[in-house]
Amino acid sequence: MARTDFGPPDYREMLPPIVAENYGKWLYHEIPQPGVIKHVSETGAVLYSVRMASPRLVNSDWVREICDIAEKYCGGYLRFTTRHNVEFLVSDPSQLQPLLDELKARGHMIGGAGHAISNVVHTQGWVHCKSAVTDASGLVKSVMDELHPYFSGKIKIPARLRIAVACCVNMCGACHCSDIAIVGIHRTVPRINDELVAKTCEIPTTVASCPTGAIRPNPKLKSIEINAEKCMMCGNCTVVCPALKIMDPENDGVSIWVGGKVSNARTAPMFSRLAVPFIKNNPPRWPEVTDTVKHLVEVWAKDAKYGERMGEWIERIGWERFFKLTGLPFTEKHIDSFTHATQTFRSTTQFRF
Amino acid sequence: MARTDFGPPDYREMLPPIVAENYGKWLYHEIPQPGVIKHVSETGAVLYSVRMASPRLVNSDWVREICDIAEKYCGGYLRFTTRHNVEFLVSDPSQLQPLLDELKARGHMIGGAGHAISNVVHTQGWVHCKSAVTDASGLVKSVMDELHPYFSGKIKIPARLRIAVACCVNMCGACHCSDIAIVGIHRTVPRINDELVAKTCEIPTTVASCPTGAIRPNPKLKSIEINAEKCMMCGNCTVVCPALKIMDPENDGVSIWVGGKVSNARTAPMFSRLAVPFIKNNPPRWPEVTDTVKHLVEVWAKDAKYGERMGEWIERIGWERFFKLTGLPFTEKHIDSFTHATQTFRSTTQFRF
Amino acid sequence: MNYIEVNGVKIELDEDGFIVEPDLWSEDLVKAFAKTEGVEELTEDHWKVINYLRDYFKQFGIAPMIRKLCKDTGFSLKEIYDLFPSGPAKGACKLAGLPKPTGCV
Amino acid sequence: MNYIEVNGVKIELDEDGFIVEPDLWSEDLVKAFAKTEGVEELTEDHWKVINYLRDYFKQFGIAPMIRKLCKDTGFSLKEIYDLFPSGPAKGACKLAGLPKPTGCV
Amino acid sequence: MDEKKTTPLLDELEAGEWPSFVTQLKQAAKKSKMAAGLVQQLEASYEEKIGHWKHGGIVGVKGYGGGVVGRYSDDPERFPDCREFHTLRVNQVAGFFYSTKKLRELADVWDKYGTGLYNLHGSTGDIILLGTDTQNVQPCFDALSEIGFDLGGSGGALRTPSCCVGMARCEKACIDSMDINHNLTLHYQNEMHRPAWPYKFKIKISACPNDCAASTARSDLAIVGLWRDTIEIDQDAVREYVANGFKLEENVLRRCPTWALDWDAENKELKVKAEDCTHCMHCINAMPKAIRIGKERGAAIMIGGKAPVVKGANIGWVLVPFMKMEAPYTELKEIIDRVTDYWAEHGKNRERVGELIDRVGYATFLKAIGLEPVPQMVTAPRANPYIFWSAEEVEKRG
Amino acid sequence: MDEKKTTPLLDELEAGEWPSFVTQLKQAAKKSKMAAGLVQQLEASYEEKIGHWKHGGIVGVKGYGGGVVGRYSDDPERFPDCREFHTLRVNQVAGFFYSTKKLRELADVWDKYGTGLYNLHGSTGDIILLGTDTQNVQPCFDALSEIGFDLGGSGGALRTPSCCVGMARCEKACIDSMDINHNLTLHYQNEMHRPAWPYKFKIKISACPNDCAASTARSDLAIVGLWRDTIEIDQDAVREYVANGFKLEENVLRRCPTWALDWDAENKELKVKAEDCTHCMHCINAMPKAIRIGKERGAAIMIGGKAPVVKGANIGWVLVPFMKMEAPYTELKEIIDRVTDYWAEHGKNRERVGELIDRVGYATFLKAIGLEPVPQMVTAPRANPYIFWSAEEVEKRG
Ligand code: SRM
Ligand code: SRM
Ligand code: SRM
Ligand code: SRM
Ligand code: SF4
Ligand code: SF4
Ligand code: SF4
Ligand code: SF4
Ligand code: SF4
Ligand code: SF4
Ligand code: SF4
Ligand code: SF4
Repeated sequence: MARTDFGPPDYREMLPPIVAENYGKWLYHEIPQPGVIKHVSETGAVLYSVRMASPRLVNSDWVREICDIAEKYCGGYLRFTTRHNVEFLVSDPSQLQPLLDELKARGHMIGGAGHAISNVVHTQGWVHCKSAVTDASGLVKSVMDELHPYFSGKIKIPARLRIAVACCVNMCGACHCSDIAIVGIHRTVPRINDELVAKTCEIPTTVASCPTGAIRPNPKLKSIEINAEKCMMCGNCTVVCPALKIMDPENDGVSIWVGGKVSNARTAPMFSRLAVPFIKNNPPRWPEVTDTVKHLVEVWAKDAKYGERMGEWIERIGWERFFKLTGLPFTEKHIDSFTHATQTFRSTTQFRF
Repeated sequence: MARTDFGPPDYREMLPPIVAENYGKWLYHEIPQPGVIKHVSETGAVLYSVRMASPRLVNSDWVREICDIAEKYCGGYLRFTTRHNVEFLVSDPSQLQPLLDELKARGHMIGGAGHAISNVVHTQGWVHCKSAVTDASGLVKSVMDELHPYFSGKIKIPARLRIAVACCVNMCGACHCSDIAIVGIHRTVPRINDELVAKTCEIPTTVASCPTGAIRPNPKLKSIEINAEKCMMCGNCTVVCPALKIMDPENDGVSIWVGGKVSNARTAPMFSRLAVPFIKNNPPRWPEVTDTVKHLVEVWAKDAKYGERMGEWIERIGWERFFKLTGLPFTEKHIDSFTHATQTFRSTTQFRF
Repeated sequence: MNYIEVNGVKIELDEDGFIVEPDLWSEDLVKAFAKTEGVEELTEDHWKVINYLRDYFKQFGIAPMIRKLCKDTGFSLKEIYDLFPSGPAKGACKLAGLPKPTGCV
Repeated sequence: MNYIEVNGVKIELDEDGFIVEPDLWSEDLVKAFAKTEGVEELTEDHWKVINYLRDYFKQFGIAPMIRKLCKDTGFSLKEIYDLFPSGPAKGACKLAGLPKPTGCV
Repeated sequence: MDEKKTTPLLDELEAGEWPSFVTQLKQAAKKSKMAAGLVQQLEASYEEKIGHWKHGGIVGVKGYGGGVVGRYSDDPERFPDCREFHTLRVNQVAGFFYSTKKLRELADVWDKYGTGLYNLHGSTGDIILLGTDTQNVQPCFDALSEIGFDLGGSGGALRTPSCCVGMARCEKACIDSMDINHNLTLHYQNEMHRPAWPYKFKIKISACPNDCAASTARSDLAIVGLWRDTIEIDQDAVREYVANGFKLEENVLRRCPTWALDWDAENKELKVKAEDCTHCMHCINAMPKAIRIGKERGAAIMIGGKAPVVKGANIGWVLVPFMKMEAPYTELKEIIDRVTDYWAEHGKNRERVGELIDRVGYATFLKAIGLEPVPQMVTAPRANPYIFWSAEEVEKRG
Repeated sequence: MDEKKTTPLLDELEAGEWPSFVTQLKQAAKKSKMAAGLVQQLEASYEEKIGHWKHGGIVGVKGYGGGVVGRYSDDPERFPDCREFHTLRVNQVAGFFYSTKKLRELADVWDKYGTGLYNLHGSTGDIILLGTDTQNVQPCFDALSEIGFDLGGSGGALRTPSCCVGMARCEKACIDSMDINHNLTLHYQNEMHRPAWPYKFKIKISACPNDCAASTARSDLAIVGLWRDTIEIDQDAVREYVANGFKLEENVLRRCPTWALDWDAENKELKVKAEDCTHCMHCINAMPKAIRIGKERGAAIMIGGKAPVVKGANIGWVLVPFMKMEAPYTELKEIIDRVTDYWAEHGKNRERVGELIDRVGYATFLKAIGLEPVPQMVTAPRANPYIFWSAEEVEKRG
């Protein structure tokens, strides 16, 4: 049998010398220009990190291209960020501008640092996931084609803004805590292929999988039944039972969520909350989605204070004003109906008109 | 048949002339001395309200006594407050001091206005309620015998502080939203008198009454069974089925809750939260309870800012420091275990040590 | 102990005048109760309510909610009080021999 | 379509090599599967696991959780992998003719 | 004195500065045997650390289904004098104002038919007449009705509404809480006296968000006065506060929950960003001579407040952010009727309206009573993606 | 070009400034038939607005129960080239650092056995090798193992931990996130490769509360660096900020969540009330040259973070407010083991550890894993009176 359980390569062998030498010794940083972060060490060492946008879904040519660049300017090392950008780590200041020039020449985009929109955390979409309601990569491309000036620093914004896209409510990625999240959703009840259920599904598991108790066994057909009234289209049953189909190209679509945040800076981490319950899937460019996202960014950028994340801004101005300023309609869909719904009902007369 | 559905006397006939004349015209107020509130009207009228402590559980002699006083100084009108104090409404300023003198001479206590502890909202206790775990009136008397200087204004405090007492978890009164709440609790599972259940209880109602689903029918005995593991001693089943007994003099007792608030001033209304899960019933004076309550008032009064209610103070300093400053132990009982428990778990690294 | 005499037999009542042994209910008991609960004459309408209550209890093990009682019998709340001046709980249920209503006070 | 030949009969398999008709399971099928799943020789231990899985499924309508499988059969997780190199889900369940495990990936 | 009749434990509660309920009881006991019985039984409770009232109790007056709470001693042999000890819940006067004449009439009736013991008032707001026996209940009610006092609610019925003093003596009143209270109490006499609902239902009215009637915490439907325009600032009065050393920055500006206030030190002017003010009352409370409520006044309706029983306590939720409040309060009554109708129809036994809303969902409830959703109803929109869609909203599937 | 093979919709996504995944796909398609198949199927999805992957897929390598996600086209006749299209999840290097040598080796292997398409990286953190067929899975793994890359997790197993860059390039690192990440990844290889748990389990490590690894939101067990003493202030540097017109009051003092900072304008000194600071990072973030993390460093352990599936999303809850973090991280591993053991024993199928805690109660969970309750675990104590008492805690009833 092949060697097993040996794990990944040791990170210590993957560090550029300047990082190895100044490990744990960094003193402070600044962002001298968009996409360039300068870290200064207590040893006096200075490191420039140049952040380059990545489509994340890449091929071997692309991998070899960034290797070429890293070998030329960075001693043969590079890293990726937790949001999938590439970082070129420059220890020789004289190499910084040539690197930037070459990246530009090759058509790469630099940015994403500091108060900017960084890369979009996203998921598989129609490219690889069986659950995908929409295409994540296509949405990202469409949205960022609109928003790239916020990445590259051409347009300044008051704080960092994180966008995430998930192709279904499983929300792989960080949609549930992003400043703006785009999430694929279903709007119709799963359809049952009784014969297939009988053959391929564990009935008890399927019944138990439903968070609202909408499913009960149908012993006659050795299948199950769904109470449509109780079904919230979460798709959970379809994960455990392949014989249930929830995909519905006419009615599946995209929802938009706002105000989430992960960091503990100033305020506690927050969940993203519903802004737009439904927009039709409109590939390849999803114009309604990109317009809405852009609009949200613009309204926020105009009204927020320095350093104020989307969620903090909304907390300050109140959701009633958020809906007013953005012009988005507030509907019964926005009112929570899940387990802890009552905790979001307003139990104070403190509100705005 | 007697006259029915005629309702209470018309309030308009119960108003002292100064109130009737200045109805809706009041401009501002001040509190010239403890327990005296001076209201000024846009008509120029000035009204002094003198607030007197009441034991709430009173007799006809007492009623006639306050009538005597009101006739002497207030033209034969008086009112009660929403916290059961008596208010004498003086329209002739020259009558104010004589009234105060007479009240003092008769041994009545004046106070409760502004930044003070006002009367305790409480419940029936052993005096009249079948559900009472403890005696509300006795607890109030014991606590206020300690705290009356905070009522009369002899000791100043940073903000108003509201105390409530409920003799069982039904929390008649406002315990769930009081700065300090004293609540009788059970700690043992109801005992079942099967024979009586069979005769006097609606089994389905009894089963349905249990919020945790701890009860199921016992068809053999035409009675019910309680799963002790799941029972949280709420007593709800004992309300609908008289054949279940939860009273247990050895183990019943008193819990203390803090930080609740009702007003929308500055902060939204807040629930009171568990400070002390259990203190033995120790009539007639409940010294452990009175000590704890006094201690809580003192710690708060020392540390809170001007106008800062108990709950606002705790929000500012954090519960971790609340437990440190008060010296009260934090136990697993303090961690919520009911329906929305997870909403109280801390999902941020923002805390103090 | 309270008792009510029906056909010379003493039937035990609780403090509120409800029968203690549900099995001792009888039509004559109803007649006896009628007096104490201010029902001047037992009409068909009274029996309609009483029988409905007994049936419902037999079937579900609980007394119906009052709104349900009104709906199912077709009597308005006012009519129920006209029939049973002490009300559906204290009056009608007592006559029907149901367990004493508990709970919400 | 995938098939596996057992005693000259072609049995339909899904893409992952699980049988499509649960009723067509047989001991000989197990032997045929053994090869594709890297089980060199079907020992008593193998059968213990297979029979356990089948019994459990018959009784509860679901496959046991792996920890339960280990506990009930007495085999450690490592031993299960020694027996079925492609693991309890892809290996043991396939041999036992259970529906293809779904869910969590 | 009879050995058995000493009350050493209760006696201890006659000492101390706070007015003593024991003294009240003992005074009553001198005139009323039943009150004396109560004192004995209470002493026993203090000794044994257990109550002595039986479960249940269903006593009433003709034509009403509630208003009287029946009580029986669990040991009538031992405490024969209080074997029956019922209370009458009596509608208080709105705002708890009384002429001494009325109070004296009340005392006379109660001395005649009961113990002469009261709770003034019960924590719902009623006048509680503590202690009478079954045979005196009807005559007592008849006498009360003669002096114009009616019963309150009990059982699955409306309770007597209660309210803050409001316009009668408060500069902050945005609505006439007392008039609303009186009007509703009269309008809903039937709903109060003849229980036909799944559980109790309470209404309280506070004329401003200070909520001196504790309405959002303690009633199923709370009416809380507020205004929709801007606070009124008397700049001269502000300057006077400042001149007198009032800590404007620390005590007002920083405490405004929305930082809506700014002190222009140069022009000595206090400015308010109207769109930021959430009418929290704080600045008005802190500087009553300088800041006043706005002019466009009405009330918010809050729904679902309650104590913890069964599903946990709620503080009332915004149902209507703003409604004008003018007699005869038709719009308000319509809302109340639609709410209680829906609840009466769909509520389970012992399910308060807040719990019903929790169970069916707020959106369903709003639709049922015909209200549009508005963002004021929530502190934040949903964070979970589990949205319900009805078949009508989507396109037919092929 | 073959009519059928045009991709008008996808082509539109090659325009625009943002790097195009379609371009990446098409380049790969030139070399890999399977990648070309994917492009066709994807174009179809864009046309029909529906995915074309089948449910299920269970493919693996010998000795492991996970690490490969099986994928089959739902229309293999129409898209024969991508009828099988499995992905391998490969452990990334801690902190996502690579030598170009390693990356090139990886590309060579993947070009040989798969499409040459990747996600760099997957949103859990793995290197995702996108697209190979069943027969190439084992050889691909064998080749990967030769260049030192192992598989990640799938199924009811641990996922590859991931972390922020930490000490490698950040002045805020309180702990060595990369070393912890690497150490845990090696230590828990078995738990990653052989699913034996009720559901997935994720670990993420951020070296400070800025949480650049999104650990509390996205992992069942998060390790977040922090300090327990006071922030360090370089007063000269603060003065320089102020001198340069930095808005100290507006951007720092007012934004400190606990108002722990005060600017003594007279002495030009920034003061911190140590007991008020909740190490929220804000002042440090805002003035990186002047304010630094404290000296007594360690980490908080957060439990139960997850996406919404089944019972709703959680952000991780405080399990341990402070723990020293020194290799070999024995105390940390003990906690992880106790948590996963309890969960493995009591969790239901597809129940994440956060949902288990929700179901059994936090107190029960803490007791089971042997941790004392501390107030840092909650934002507030319970508000409901429904406390559980065990028979051992109370006195036997007579
Ligand atoms: C490189 C990276 C870590 C890594 O291991 O890869 C990183 C690096 C730094 N982060 Fe971060 N953060 C990185 C992802 C994150 C994330 C996670 C995410 O976005 O998914 C967060 C949480 C975001 C959220 O709350 O939703 C994050 C929240 C922060 C914050 C707090 C921001 C806030 O105000 O809420 C800071 C502090 C600051 O910016 O002053 C910070 C600060 C920094 C600093 C300045 C730390 C330092 O002193 O070196 C680094 C340069 C940041 C910059 O881009 O301006 N980093 N940072 C990640 C870059 C991702 C990217 O490509 O854009
Ligand atoms: C590949 C990846 C998305 C991506 O494009 O990056 C992914 C893909 C899938 N996720 Fe995920 N998840 C991925 C990261 C996440 C994350 C983010 C994270 O780990 O930081 C989350 C949210 C955090 C969490 O775990 O809660 C996530 C939450 C889910 C869930 C919801 C779990 C929950 O408890 O709420 C599911 C549903 C399930 O398990 O059935 C899921 C299920 C799936 C499945 C296995 C769905 C399925 O059954 O086919 C997807 C397989 C797609 C495919 O064909 O490759 N995935 N998934 C990510 C894994 C890459 C990697 O290993 O690095
Ligand atoms: C008389 C009474 C109304 C009534 O109809 O009976 C009343 C009267 C006034 N209240 Fe009140 N409040 C009265 C119960 C309440 C209650 C309800 C309660 O305590 O059960 C509350 C809510 C308490 C809570 O939040 O838990 C209440 C919260 C307030 C507040 C907000 C306090 C805060 O900062 O949270 C104010 C504003 C203020 O004090 O500046 C206020 C202010 C006032 C003012 C100053 C209003 C005015 O301008 O006239 C009145 C004199 C108050 C005083 O005592 O200093 N009143 N007030 C009640 C007196 C009860 C008593 O005997 O003590
Ligand atoms: C008398 C009074 C306490 C007092 O001393 O002031 C009282 C007494 C009782 N309450 Fe109450 N409640 C009284 C105000 C309240 C309040 C406060 C309020 O109305 O503002 C509450 C909290 C608000 C609320 O309604 O949620 C209250 C919440 C309860 C509950 C819990 C209801 C819930 O949904 O959580 C119960 C339990 C029940 O209904 O079975 C209850 C039940 C009871 C019963 C009927 C218990 C019983 O079944 O015997 C008590 C009768 C005692 C007796 O023998 O007289 N009482 N009860 C109050 C009524 C006086 C009045 O009419 O003015
Ligand atoms: S979000 Fe849904 S559709 Fe997208 S990769 Fe995750 S599980 Fe698949
Ligand atoms: S989609 Fe979700 S809510 Fe609907 S039946 Fe399936 S599991 Fe239940
Ligand atoms: S709190 Fe409980 S014991 Fe006290 S009066 Fe209310 S129901 Fe009775
Ligand atoms: S006391 Fe409460 S939890 Fe216990 S059995 Fe009765 S209703 Fe259920
Ligand atoms: S609630 Fe407002 S209006 Fe009513 S008494 Fe209190 S402060 Fe005045
Ligand atoms: S009423 Fe409250 S919110 Fe409005 S300005 Fe005054 S303090 Fe601020
Ligand atoms: S989490 Fe903290 S230590 Fe890690 S990279 Fe971000 S700022 Fe630096
Ligand atoms: S770290 Fe945060 S809490 Fe601490 S002083 Fe700085 S801003 Fe305030």
